Amino acid sequence: MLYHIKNLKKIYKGRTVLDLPELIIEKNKIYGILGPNGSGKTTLLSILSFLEAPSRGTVFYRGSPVVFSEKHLHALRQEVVLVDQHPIMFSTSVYKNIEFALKIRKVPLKDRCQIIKDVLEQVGMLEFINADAKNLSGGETQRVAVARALACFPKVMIFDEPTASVDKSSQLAVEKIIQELYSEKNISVIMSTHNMVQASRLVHKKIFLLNGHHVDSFV
Amino acid sequence: MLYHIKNLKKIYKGRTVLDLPELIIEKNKIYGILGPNGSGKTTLLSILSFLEAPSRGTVFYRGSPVVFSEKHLHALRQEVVLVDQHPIMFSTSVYKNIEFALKIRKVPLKDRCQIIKDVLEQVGMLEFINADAKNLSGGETQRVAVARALACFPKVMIFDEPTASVDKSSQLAVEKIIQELYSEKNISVIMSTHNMVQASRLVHKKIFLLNGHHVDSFV
Amino acid sequence: ADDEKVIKMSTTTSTQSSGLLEILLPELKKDTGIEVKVIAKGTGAAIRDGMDGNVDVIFVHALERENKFVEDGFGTKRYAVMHNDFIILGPKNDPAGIKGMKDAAQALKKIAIGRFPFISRGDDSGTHTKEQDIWKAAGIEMEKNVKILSAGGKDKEISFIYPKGSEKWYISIGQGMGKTLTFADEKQAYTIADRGTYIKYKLGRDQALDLEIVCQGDPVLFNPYGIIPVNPKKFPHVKYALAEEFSQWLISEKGQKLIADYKLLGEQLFYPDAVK
Amino acid sequence: MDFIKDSFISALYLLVSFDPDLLDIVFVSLKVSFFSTMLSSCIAVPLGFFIAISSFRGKRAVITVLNTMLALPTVVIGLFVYSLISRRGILGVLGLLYTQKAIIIGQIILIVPIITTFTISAISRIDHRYRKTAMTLGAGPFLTAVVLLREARFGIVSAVIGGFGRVISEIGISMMLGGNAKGFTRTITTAMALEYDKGEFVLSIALGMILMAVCLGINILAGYFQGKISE
Amino acid sequence: MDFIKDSFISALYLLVSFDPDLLDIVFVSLKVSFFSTMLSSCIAVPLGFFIAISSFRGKRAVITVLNTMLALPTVVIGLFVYSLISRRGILGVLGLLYTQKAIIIGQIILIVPIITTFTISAISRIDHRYRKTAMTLGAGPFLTAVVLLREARFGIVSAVIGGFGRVISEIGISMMLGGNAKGFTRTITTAMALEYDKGEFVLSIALGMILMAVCLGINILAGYFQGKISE
Ligand SMILES: Nc1ncnc2c1ncn2[C@@H]1O[C@H](COP(=O)(O)OP(=O)(O)OP(=O)(O)O)[C@@H](O)[C@H]1O
Ligand SMILES: Nc1ncnc2c1ncn2[C@@H]1O[C@H](COP(=O)(O)OP(=O)(O)OP(=O)(O)O)[C@@H](O)[C@H]1O
Ligand SMILES: [Mg+2]
Ligand SMILES: [Mg+2]
Repeated sequence: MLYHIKNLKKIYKGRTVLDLPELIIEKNKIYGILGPNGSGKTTLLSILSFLEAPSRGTVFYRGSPVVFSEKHLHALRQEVVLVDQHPIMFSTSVYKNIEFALKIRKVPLKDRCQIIKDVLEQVGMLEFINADAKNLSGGETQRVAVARALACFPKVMIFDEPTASVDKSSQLAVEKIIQELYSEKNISVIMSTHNMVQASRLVHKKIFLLNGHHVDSFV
Repeated sequence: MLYHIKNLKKIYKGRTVLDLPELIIEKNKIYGILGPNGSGKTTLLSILSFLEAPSRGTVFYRGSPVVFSEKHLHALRQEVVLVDQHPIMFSTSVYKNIEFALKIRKVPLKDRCQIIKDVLEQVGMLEFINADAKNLSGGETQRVAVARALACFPKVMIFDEPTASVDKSSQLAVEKIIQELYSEKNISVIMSTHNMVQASRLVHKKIFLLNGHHVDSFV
Repeated sequence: ADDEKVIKMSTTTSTQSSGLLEILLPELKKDTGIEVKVIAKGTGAAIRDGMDGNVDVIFVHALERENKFVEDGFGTKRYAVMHNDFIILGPKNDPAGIKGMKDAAQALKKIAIGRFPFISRGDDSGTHTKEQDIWKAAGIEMEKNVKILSAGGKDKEISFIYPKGSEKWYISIGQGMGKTLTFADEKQAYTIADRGTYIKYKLGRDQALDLEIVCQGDPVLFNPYGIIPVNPKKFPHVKYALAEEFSQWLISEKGQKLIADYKLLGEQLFYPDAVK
Repeated sequence: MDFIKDSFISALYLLVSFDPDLLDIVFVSLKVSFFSTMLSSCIAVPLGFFIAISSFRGKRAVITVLNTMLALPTVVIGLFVYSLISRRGILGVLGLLYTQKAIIIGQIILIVPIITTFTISAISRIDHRYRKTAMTLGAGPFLTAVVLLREARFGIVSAVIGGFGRVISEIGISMMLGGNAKGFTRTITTAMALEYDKGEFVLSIALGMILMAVCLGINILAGYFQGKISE
Repeated sequence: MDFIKDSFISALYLLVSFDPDLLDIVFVSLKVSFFSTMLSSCIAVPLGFFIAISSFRGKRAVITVLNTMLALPTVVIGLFVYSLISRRGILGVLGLLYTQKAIIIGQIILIVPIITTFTISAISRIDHRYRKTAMTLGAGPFLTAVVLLREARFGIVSAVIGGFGRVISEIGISMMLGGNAKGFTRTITTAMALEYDKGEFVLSIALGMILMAVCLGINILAGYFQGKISE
């Protein structure tokens, strides 16, 4: 069991945007989170990637309860990486943006360039390696963000609408990456999407959210 | 003729990202701009909405050449409004964000509330009227941005991937709005999208971009 | 360099500004090897530095307070070094008509009666104290505005003394001599100044002061300077021996001659007091 | 540390005694600083805004000069203004020297560069899409500016508070151009300098504490209103 | 305006004559200001960063106090430090009074609140998603800070330059704690104050001009390196 959520609530200014009595996410699967706008997908993914603390309840990760204090979270965040809905690039080059993740993981200098090239190749952004990351177009940014996450070699990859602004062919490339993560690298994947077709094609399990609640399916 | 573009080029640090010898956009039609990531869609839409100046060439708007200096652009911008790919909300409430457009157009105070409610209703965001605009979810933000643009009563509406992060039902709502703009209010619409199906369903004319060039269609 | 032979002296800004120290100190170094770190500030603050043991010697002009300094055991002995004199200045047209008067008290009296603008330093400096003495000597009724502050159990008295009914014409600015001169010049008012600063401002600048000397020479206007080594019994760390050596040098024949010979823009400023 | 304790007690004592002389200098300080800050902000915020949003040749040079002007010593400003407004200066006939107006003029020169620089840095950090959004909604230059200023409000309020802090704690200009004339241009800081020169350290610090108390009050008020506004 | 012209000529003359006394005070000024600014930045930037990113009870109170401290007059700081390091103070045995170290201590107290406040306002403007992105990529507190500081660099550099401008142009603390002792603690500004006291206005302004020239040079250098870094 990868995650086990119990009685989790997220409340903003009195409004409960997430309310999950129980939710289990298993290892080595591809999960799809589906739900209309504002149903709490992004909120849930933030909690699963340990970036935000729930207002109430407990999250178990690999069997142990997560203590939401900076000190404990740091180790967990090394294993789980989130690709944001509207990813942020640091105001340096594409190369340096990816190198940042490698530096943290103490990848030796000489290996870095090759890894960066590899991941950029996978998302079809190799020619932008020296571009200014701030000036990328919407879809380019999303793709570089995927590449940057790949360079983290995580155990769990979480994608928030990874193909929203991505063109058709890149969408297929990203889907292929997700497939490979799962099948070749044994990485668990959790992704949110509005694209039901994509979900059906790609994921093993679907989680439907509606107004912050877990529902069996939409009508 | 709404726009007539001649020999237009947009160059960033020596790289030509848009190169259009000639392009004509007619009145009272729905145009779809299609193309892979980085093909120049956003760049073109920025120029059409007078937010950025081309590096070279001329843009004719309703027959007269556009002078790209702040003084002249202000009047034009009152007629053309752009909904960004990743829209920005001002850090006030949703209500005030929309009211801003009404204030500029000197809509009397007493009418404002009604208009704001109407446009929010259309995008299904009425219940968020007093929410803090900065805290909206991705799709909610995109929908409020559409509402805010509607409140501008423009002659031309330009949408940059308006349904990228929007859920299925809201996507239909936005598409319906676009239809109505055209058919009931005689507003010209130009939109970019990666969704070929959506384009086929909605638009009258497609413009295909590839590496900044206008092409007849994709292979 | 030779850190052992460096002493600290606090003095009043007027001593420093007069330029006298720039003549004396290099000679001192030549003769004795002593180097003096000069810290110039208001009279009160300079004496205070001695009382706090921050300097080895003080060189000021406030006779009464200097004596008290020695009495209280902060200093070993006061050596009279030199004096200069104060002068009363006024605008060219001299509305009070005191030009040429010798009696300082009478001169001030005329100003008070005519209610002509007068600028007071108002900073409890030697000059200010002198000014108050002369007002008293002139028989002008003084008003005393006293405030009692209790600080740390001790009552503390703050007083502001000024000629009675002088709100309109008596301006107390609480600043140094130079600034007081500038102020008086600007307002074309009367004031009391030391001769050194006046000469500098009158002869040493392109835009000379418009003020002129209206009264001088009254012995009451003399302004004696004293040097006092800080008492090593109070502050064991002070370099008493060097301070004493410096003081002795200053009142030696050589030192006194240098003082007598010092001329600012052709005018003698200081008159030696130790050797006649 | 007796010294600090004594000063504290004296400050309290002065405050509760509502000494009219004291009230007078506090009032002069506040009045002068208030006008300097307001007038400077009226110049500096728009100026900083304009420099931040426009791209023109020599922009970097302008910013470098402004940064340099942050180091303008009060003596230089004092003497410069003095040479203009003294009886012999070209503005001498106005009789400004040794008035509160003179202090205000000098202080404006002092803090316009400060507020301008920090306004530039506050505005530059705002995502350029805010500006574009305002423009596409049809906002003219003025409303666009309002939008950006609102988004940068935290930085701009900081800049203005910084400017205020600078002038109310400033001594050189107030002394040289105001003249520390009792009852006319004596401010808290010039009074402090005077007491210091007299060797009355306790009183000087006590005045300083009163100054800090007044500023604390103002900042609490400002913080309260800022809180109100950002709600 | 002759006065300004004269000063300008004197300044030029002083500069080209390479007067050793002048070089000495310029050197003392630069050295002291440099150390004050560096040490203050080492305290204030992390402090401001920490205050900006954390949310704790009383955060607003801390910011209000910092804003108030922007108005700390140099006389108060001078006297406070004086009371600590004067022979009778608790640190008296160190013999710090009237040394360059004393000036540096006082100046640090002066500008730490300035740099802290402006760092807070620079960091607060950074979109919180930068922080989240760094964290999800596995960055620990230190690297996360580096990311945010880099994104806020323009504001932070402004803050540091502002602090430098403040100390190099500052007179009160240098005078009170340094004592303006020739060859030891005489800085450009205390020399200016001295010349001003002597009535040598032209010389005073000339020194001021030299100060501005030096600062301009430093700012051009800083601007150049900043340009390099942001490339
Ligand atoms: N910081 C916040 N303060 C208040 N409300 C918030 C905040 N963050 C999110 N919300 C609200 O919580 C709800 C859930 O947001 P969330 O971002 O999780 O939605 P989502 O399912 O990702 O939607 P979308 O498909 O639009 O991205 C939304 O209604 C949003 O307005
Ligand atoms: N300010 C800039 N500086 C340099 N290059 C830029 C800048 N803005 C855009 N570009 C480049 O111009 C190209 C076109 O960008 P544009 O945003 O128009 O693409 P797009 O068609 O909208 O793509 P997407 O579908 O990803 O949104 C991209 O390759 C982008 O990297
Ligand atoms: Mg979302
Ligand atoms: Mg785009």
